[in-house]
Amino acid sequence: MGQTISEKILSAHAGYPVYQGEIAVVHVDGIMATDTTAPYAITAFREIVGKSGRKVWNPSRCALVIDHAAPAPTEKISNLHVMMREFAREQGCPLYDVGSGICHQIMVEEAFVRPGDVFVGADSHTCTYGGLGAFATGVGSTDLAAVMLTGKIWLKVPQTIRIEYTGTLPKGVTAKDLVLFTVGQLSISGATYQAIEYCGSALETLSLSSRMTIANMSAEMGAKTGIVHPTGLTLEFGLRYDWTPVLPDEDAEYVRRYSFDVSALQPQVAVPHSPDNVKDIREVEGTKITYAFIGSCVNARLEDLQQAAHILRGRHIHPNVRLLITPASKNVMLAAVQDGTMQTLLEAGATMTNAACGACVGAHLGIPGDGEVVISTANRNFKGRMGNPNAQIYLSSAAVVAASALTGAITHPAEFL
Amino acid sequence: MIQPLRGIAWASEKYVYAFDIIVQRFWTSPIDPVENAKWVMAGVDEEFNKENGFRDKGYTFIVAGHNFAGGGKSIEHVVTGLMGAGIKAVFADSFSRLQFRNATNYGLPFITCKGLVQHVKTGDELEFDPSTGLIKNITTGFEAQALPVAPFVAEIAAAGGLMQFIKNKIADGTVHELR
Amino acid sequence: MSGMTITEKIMALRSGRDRVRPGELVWANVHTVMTMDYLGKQTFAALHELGVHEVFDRDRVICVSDHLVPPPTPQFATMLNEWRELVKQHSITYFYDLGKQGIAHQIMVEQGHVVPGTVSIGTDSHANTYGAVGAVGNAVSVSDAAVAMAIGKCWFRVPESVKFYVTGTWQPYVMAKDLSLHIMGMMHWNGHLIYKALEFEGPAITALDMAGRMTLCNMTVDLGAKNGIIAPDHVTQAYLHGRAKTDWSMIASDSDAEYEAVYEIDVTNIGPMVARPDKLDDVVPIEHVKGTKFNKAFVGTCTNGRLEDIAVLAHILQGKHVHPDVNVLLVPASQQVYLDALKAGYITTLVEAGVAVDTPSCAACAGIHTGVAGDGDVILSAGNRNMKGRMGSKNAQIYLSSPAVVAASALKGVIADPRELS
Amino acid sequence: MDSHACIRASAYVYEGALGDNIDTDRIIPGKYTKTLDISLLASHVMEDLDPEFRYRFIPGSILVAGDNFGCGSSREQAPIALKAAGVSVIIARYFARIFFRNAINIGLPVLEVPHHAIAHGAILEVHLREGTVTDISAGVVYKATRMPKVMVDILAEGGLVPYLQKYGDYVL
Repeated sequence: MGQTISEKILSAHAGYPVYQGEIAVVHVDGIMATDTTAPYAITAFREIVGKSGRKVWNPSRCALVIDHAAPAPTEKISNLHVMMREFAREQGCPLYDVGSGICHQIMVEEAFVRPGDVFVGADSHTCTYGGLGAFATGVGSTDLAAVMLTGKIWLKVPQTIRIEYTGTLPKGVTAKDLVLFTVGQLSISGATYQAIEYCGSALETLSLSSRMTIANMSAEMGAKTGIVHPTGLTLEFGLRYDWTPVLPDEDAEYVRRYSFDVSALQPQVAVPHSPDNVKDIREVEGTKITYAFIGSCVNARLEDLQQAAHILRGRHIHPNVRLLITPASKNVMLAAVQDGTMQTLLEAGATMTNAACGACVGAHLGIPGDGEVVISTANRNFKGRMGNPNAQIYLSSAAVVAASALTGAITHPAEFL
Repeated sequence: MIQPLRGIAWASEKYVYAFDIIVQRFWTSPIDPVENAKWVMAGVDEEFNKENGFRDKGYTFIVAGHNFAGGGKSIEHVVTGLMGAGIKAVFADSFSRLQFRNATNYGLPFITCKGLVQHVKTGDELEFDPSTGLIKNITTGFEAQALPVAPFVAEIAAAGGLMQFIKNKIADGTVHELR
Repeated sequence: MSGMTITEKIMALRSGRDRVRPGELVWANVHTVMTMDYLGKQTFAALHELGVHEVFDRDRVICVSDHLVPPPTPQFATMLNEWRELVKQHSITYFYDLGKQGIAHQIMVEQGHVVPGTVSIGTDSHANTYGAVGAVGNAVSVSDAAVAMAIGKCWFRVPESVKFYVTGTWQPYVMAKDLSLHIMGMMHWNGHLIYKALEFEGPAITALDMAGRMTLCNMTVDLGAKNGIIAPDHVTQAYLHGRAKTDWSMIASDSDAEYEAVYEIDVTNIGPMVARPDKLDDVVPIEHVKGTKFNKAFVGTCTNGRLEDIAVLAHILQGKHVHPDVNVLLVPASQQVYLDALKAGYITTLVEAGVAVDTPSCAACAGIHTGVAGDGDVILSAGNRNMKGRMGSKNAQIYLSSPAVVAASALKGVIADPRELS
Repeated sequence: MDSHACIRASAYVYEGALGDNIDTDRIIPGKYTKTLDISLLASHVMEDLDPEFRYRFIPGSILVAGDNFGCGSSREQAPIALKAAGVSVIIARYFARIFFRNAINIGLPVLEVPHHAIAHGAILEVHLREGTVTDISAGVVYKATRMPKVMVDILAEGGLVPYLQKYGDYVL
């Protein structure tokens, strides 16, 4: 019987062939927790271990990342960071401290996760690594504590939805628009408990960064994981290692199939207060904004910053707008400094923060005010998401954010291309 | 014409910190001379550590040493509390800059007079003429000369504070005369 | 009749008098009034309370976002938006909001809003920094600032002047911060410099660049002084050229001016200095604390977040990596400093060396956000204050030093002497 | 927890648009999650969705919601906050994946009942092992979606921590 990518990867990690609907215990290749989830995971881990002296199953495969509130905005959070540093030292786990960047970007950049891996992260956007062809899924803190101890996780092998994209993305239309469109089509619960396979000719030329953007928002459809077919995948971020693509069998069984032609796709915008509230940009153009944000694990890589810089070059943002940029990682920041992108952005009136989750999670570093309207490259616009329930958040690509920052209203980037 | 002031002094050479003049639990209370006076100086000396403990002594002057009301606290309760307790002038070797500004902005003269504290004991009767700066210790006969107090300080006190003082000046068109 | 010190001259000049005496209260014309994000709304509210709805000069009221950017809470964010509306309503010409922001004192000097011979006030204690260009800079309360915004005047007590005559040659890697800390140790915090005007003079001062002069004047407030001042010279002239927003002229103390005290310091004998935790004036030569372990390092603030400070950091960390047990945070003092550091290649060098670079702002120095200290943190900071709880937890320890010491120590993971770098 | 026991309590129901897609940001806003103090979590639970929740919800009651309960982030603080606020069981038509796992892992019983007409205030009797919900007020018995055995076992032990303390590893 044919297998989907998820079934193939999970079979390889279970030690025997598994199929959708089965419960399996699989070995994991790596795990990760952040400063939001690690403190609970550490507490649970210590509780399970008790005085037994058991350690993390493989410290070198267990990463801790300080990214959700970095640098610490309060004393309490600073104390949680202290706790993480102590645990990392005690167990010998790698710790990515303040300034390293967003966990998902780091996991890929540091080759902590590779194509074909099973990866478990205590963050819902762990599915980002599906852009690399890994089976990666988000779990909670206690689940992660159990994996820390055992190196294994129990999973229900998911059914898979296959989404095929044909045609070529028009100029100024990005992977973010493609995935926002998809979230709009499938809805916020359209893939609950299921895996998504993204494939088709339109994706084959996409960069790893763009593939990560697509896989990332699988979480917004409730999916367990989302994997982009590795056809045409080229490593990025200076990564160099050998890998074997895992592709589905021709007779693999899919629960649903979709096919979209992206040739006429317009930039997409998710309007408040749900990521599946997606509209064609023409329907929301002119909506006044005062705060523009480029950041988060979905769209803060070099190509996003370059997209923005391309639009902002030689121009200055609207006087009523604040444009905040939070690069996805230290390396992204460095690359943007070295190729002049950063200078262009700063000269256009943008403000740069250190590499972190920043304003996306609403812990600090750019909370909107009451009644404020935000255009953001992030992946969620739930009420209160950026820390203020009285703000309106619109989601889009970096190109749309940059164009909107110039005019003070939601704007089609074509005007500036 | 500003009349000379006469009254009894409380004197101490030791450091008098702002956070002892108004102890921490009263920092957040509203600015109100009567309220602020109830526990003023409570942290400076045990004998003042009861309701109206300092006010009921009936002192008119404070004579202090170095860095009166120092310690880095800018709370205005220090000045309003002292005024509410009947203090009309404070003499010291030096003052905290923050509290000097607060005092002047409420119209309480803070007068720099080096070494005066060595010639005044608590309970001595003093006379002070703000327009000449002359300080007399009636009890001992000692005299010291300080700078006269700028007349606008009394005007601020009469107006009830800097803001009203400036409002009055704007209203009567004399604000440009301030120098 | 004796002459006047530079501070007395400025006070006399700006209050329309021939001369002033220390201790006297005068109303002086202010050149600029600065207010920042977290007190801005309050200051405008106080202005309105005076019944005034127009500032005395919209080119001379400077508004800066520095303490609360990017906003860490919805309450602050909302307050900032309300403030933005007020700034707009008053047609303030110079509004350094997010995008053009920086620490207010850096902005005031760097953007030429303070010039020699004038008096400028701000609603933050480190306004003393303006003395670096030969101006009297002073911190005032919200109501004082509101009054000045209304009528262009503020009252001052003319301070007694104290002179520091500094001679000798600066040792390599010894910075103005070390001199500041040395004076702190010598005179003590809230010691006999309370309310004084501190005048810095002498060949070792002339040798300082503007960044060093700003550091020196900045920290005079921490000595309890009213202001710190350095008479304008060729360095000042060169710095202000193309930068000063208004005309200005040279001014200096009279040769027969009277000082309450004159201290002579030979900088040749001063090495890197460190203030130990909790007490600003517990200052020791670096030899006493060498080898002390710490886990966080911070370079930034209105004391040491300038391009020259970042250059020293970059020079020492060039091609190397910070110690794995240490997290190093750099917060440039302004957006302009960030851009200049970027163009000079320092940002690349530092990020490669493992330094986290965050948004120009006051950051964790004020303990509000961006790097707040946790329990047990030991921090080596190039900032200006190390009192218990200053950066967050009361159970954290803060050592203060120059950026050069921070850089050398960041490499070693323990407090280290930059002069010993091979 | 004795998984053979039944829980009897009244229903606290979110219906219609308010009851569907209740995301973790609305259960506990991200700004409150950076703490290990669970009483603090409990005091902010549901505050953006239902500011009255903390006053009106009677501890011990059963929370009943619609589709896709707990979508959004992986924060375990969401079920922890609900449990700390006194929620004894959550019934939804279906749950978001990570929330479902998290709830079981911390020992908060969750049941998926795809079709039901439970009214606010109805007295319910929940049998976890059998996977049934009896609406005593209406006199109707609903069957919950069957859970994998491993989940029932984890719940039976009161959560993943006690489960692993007991077994040391997953037992299928």
